[in-house]
Amino acid sequence: MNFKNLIIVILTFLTCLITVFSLLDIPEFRIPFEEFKKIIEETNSPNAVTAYYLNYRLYDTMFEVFVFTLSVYGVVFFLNSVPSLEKHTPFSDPVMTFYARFAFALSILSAVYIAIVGHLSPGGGFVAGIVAGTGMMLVSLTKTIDEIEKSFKISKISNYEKITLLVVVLIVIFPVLMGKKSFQNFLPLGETGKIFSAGFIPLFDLLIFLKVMFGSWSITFYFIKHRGVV
Amino acid sequence: MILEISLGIILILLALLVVLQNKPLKAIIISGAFGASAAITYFFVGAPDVAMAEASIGAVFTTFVYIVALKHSGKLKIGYLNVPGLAEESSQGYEGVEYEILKLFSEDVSMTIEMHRIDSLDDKERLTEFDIICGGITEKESADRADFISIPYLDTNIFQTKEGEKLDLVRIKNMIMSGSITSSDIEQDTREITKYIFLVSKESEDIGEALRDFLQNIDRKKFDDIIRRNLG
Amino acid sequence: MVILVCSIIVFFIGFLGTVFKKSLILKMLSLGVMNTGVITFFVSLSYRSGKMAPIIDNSSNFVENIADPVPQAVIITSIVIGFAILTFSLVYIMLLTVKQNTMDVKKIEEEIDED
Amino acid sequence: MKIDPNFLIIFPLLFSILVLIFRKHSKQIGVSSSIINLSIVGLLYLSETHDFYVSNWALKGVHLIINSNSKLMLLMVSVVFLSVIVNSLKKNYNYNFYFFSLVFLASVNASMISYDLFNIYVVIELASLSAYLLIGYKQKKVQLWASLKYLVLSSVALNFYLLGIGILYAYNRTFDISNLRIVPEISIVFILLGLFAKSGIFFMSMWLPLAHSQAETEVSALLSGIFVKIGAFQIIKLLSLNSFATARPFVSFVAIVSSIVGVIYAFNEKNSKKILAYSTLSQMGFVLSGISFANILHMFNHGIFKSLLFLTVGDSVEDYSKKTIQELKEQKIPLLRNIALKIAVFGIIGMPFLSGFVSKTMIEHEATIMAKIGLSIAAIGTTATFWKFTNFRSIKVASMKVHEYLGYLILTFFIISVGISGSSKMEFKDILKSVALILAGIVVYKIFRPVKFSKSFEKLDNALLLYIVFCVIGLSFFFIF
Repeated sequence: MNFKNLIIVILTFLTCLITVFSLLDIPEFRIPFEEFKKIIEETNSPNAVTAYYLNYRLYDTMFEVFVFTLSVYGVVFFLNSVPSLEKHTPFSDPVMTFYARFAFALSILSAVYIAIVGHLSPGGGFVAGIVAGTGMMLVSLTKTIDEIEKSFKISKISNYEKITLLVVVLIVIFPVLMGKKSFQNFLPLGETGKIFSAGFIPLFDLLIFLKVMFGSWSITFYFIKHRGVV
Repeated sequence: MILEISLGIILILLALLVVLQNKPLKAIIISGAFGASAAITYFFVGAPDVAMAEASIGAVFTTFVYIVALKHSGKLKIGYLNVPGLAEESSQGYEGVEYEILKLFSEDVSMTIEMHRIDSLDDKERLTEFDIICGGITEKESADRADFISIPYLDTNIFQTKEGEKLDLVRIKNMIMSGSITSSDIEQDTREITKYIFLVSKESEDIGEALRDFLQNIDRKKFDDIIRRNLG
Repeated sequence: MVILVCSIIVFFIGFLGTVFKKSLILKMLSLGVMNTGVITFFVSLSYRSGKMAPIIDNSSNFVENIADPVPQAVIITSIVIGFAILTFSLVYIMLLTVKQNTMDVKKIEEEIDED
Repeated sequence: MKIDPNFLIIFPLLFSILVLIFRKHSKQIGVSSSIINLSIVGLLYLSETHDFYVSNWALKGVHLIINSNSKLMLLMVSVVFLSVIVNSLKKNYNYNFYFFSLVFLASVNASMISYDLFNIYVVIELASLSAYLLIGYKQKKVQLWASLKYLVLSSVALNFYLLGIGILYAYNRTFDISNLRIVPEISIVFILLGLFAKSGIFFMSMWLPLAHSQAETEVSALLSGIFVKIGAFQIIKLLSLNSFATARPFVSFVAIVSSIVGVIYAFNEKNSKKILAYSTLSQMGFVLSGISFANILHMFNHGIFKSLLFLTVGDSVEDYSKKTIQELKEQKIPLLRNIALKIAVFGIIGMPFLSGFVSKTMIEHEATIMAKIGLSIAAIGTTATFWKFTNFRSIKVASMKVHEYLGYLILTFFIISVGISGSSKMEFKDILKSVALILAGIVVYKIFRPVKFSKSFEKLDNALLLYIVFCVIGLSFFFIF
């Protein structure tokens, strides 16, 4: 460890110490229960986090969807210039194949569940999409590249992605046509605690789920295609 | 309170482990564990939504993406002198003690190896192209090579033939096996003890460091097994 | 409070990692540690108001100690962004290693300088 | 006509998706969307200030404000974007370029009107992500490295920013900028660190020289013209608040140091695009030296003439594939391009009756004595640096295609019109002063010869180290004063 490194460590330690000490007086607060009641009244989503994520701060979430899309596009665009792997040897163990498929079915089921009850319980579109992506990852360990491409219809996925993205943006500006403000909920709020309630929150959950699922599938596919597994 | 403290300490310890780890694969796996423990922490402090997001990403998907990306973190260019038993090209690829050791090493630092055959150690221009040079090189031979670091890994003996040529144990054995000399051609009394080495080019000094480290910590049983299989 | 302090420490540990690590992959891992530190910080902020998850049942009429949903909601966005950026940066790292044959930052910088 | 300000964001995003769907017509979609963007900004100019929450969610939602400052920035963004897109038509970019740059446009627009700290983080990340993609667009080794270096530096800085706004949230329970009451020093330092790294301040954004000089021509123009303004505009936005007032002297000190050091590096550089990059570091120092309207106007002007410089110089570098300024001088460049280049150069050195003169004079009127001295030194250095660009020889092209020069023309128009309309308010004294500064600059150019400086702090590790040094300096500043 030379002199320069020592200085860095000391400076960082100092900053860390100052930060910690200046944070010791953070005020305590209690959120009044009325505030939660109001959230339920306004959005009909018992999960307050989802209410913020997909309703009050939908504006942020839309940008976030674009961040994810752009990243997937970047992966596809840049990996296409790398020569693809000639041989990709999948695991051919029948037990593994069976369980991978089983796990895939399970992951899709649980993903759909997580997505549609995102406003009632923890979860939501993004987590659901990643879970579905994980399932696909498991299956693709046991298949060759061509099989993956065929069974997940990779060539069509980018079309689905575009459509989902378009739907997201259109839903966001649709209220303008109805004389409301953009980003405003235009669906009926329904009864609290039901799946089809809370306005467009379940719809967005579903759309984000599809978007992230397709995104993670294409990430997995292109990574495996150009780099192979393990 | 105790729960919080223990969760916090686990987080800090795992973060330290990730940061202090120098081997990419291990670091990735530890960071997966770090993500998982972070998710557990979030779950206990009333943030199940964040916990689920962190668990699905930090612990699972990121690890996968990292491992695929890591697969070839670079190439090791290896020049070798063809010496049966140490490093030779065979019908199924390569074999030999040195090859197997380097293979293990490359897996350890997650690089792929690229073998190039060289005929002699004389062409200095060409030798500098490689990261590592192997093929039964002994400490004696490397004494005057300034632009290389030598890393010994195995003891050997040097014998002198009747013609005055000095040869190492494996080469002598190979010659005897192929019948070009007989054991009576060897002068028994000029036995010197020396070591087989890897030559690592000065430009890739850090690879040399890593290799030295690797050889010091290598599993003895595995090492002996490799030698037994290849040299008997 | 404990977790808040721990999160700050984790954050700066991650920062030190990004400065000291030579390999790009290890740098990205340290960046992940740093990001996790920030996430933990936000979660601990929401924890300041209570440790119940901010999900209210139909049946519960009055619950105290509910965690603040805002930091949680925004930090999920940040997790996603972190993941997106990470995936994408790994592609760049792969392309660079194909072209440059190393992940060592210093070596890459030396070779780029020569061009 | 009333117009929903959210169209500023939604239209570019919608068009970016259309680019993906109709890949063959991406150029037409790109041009039409930038024209639509310009007209939306024009319509916004007709109405007064917009101050609203997205979909009326009051304090729970995202606060957006469009005031005169942000209108000026939006105008700059749309003009620069339009001319860059027009300039890109003569080259063979594929649909990906237009997709990335339209998303970039949307996020930049969003960042200019946002008054929500977290929303600013999200849109800056989106803009940065599209910037990484655009920098590495041609997949050259250097571009990949420039982009990756920027990615690491920017992610670290934005993590600091996120920590800073987290601290602000802990005290205020809101991300809304207009509702901040208690602002601890530590959070100011972290937020400034994050924004400085994005806004091209010397010692803080050391990613900039490599990225700006290695990216494609159009991308450099976007980066230098628009992208660095995002961070700078947020800093000015925050510093205008009373709760951030304590940080003003610190920021202007850092900015003036940056303007001087940047110009020294620019003067001693040989690579023509790198000169422009270093001069961006210096000019951003001018921008952040205060928080008045003059600084916003200089940001506007800098966006225009710097992107014009990058377009003209970059096109010449591409045409003759010569990088250094010495090699470029031996070539003859087309007449119209040469004229545009000269106007841009005269603009940046503050020639009277051009835009740079107006804003620089206005900044100097409001600066303190020390700042005045520093900025004058930087102005002299700017002239000395850019005088090299004035003696290019031009060649008359036989068959002139106007549409190739349309991009330059739009930007030139703004340099001249802002210059003339602004100069009418200036006194004769100011004109004399700026002429004197330019003459001094020419003398410096004649006397001094470029020297080679160490660039070791541009290395990734050292640039990261500078972050923590900044933290400590910033904190000690707040403890001392």
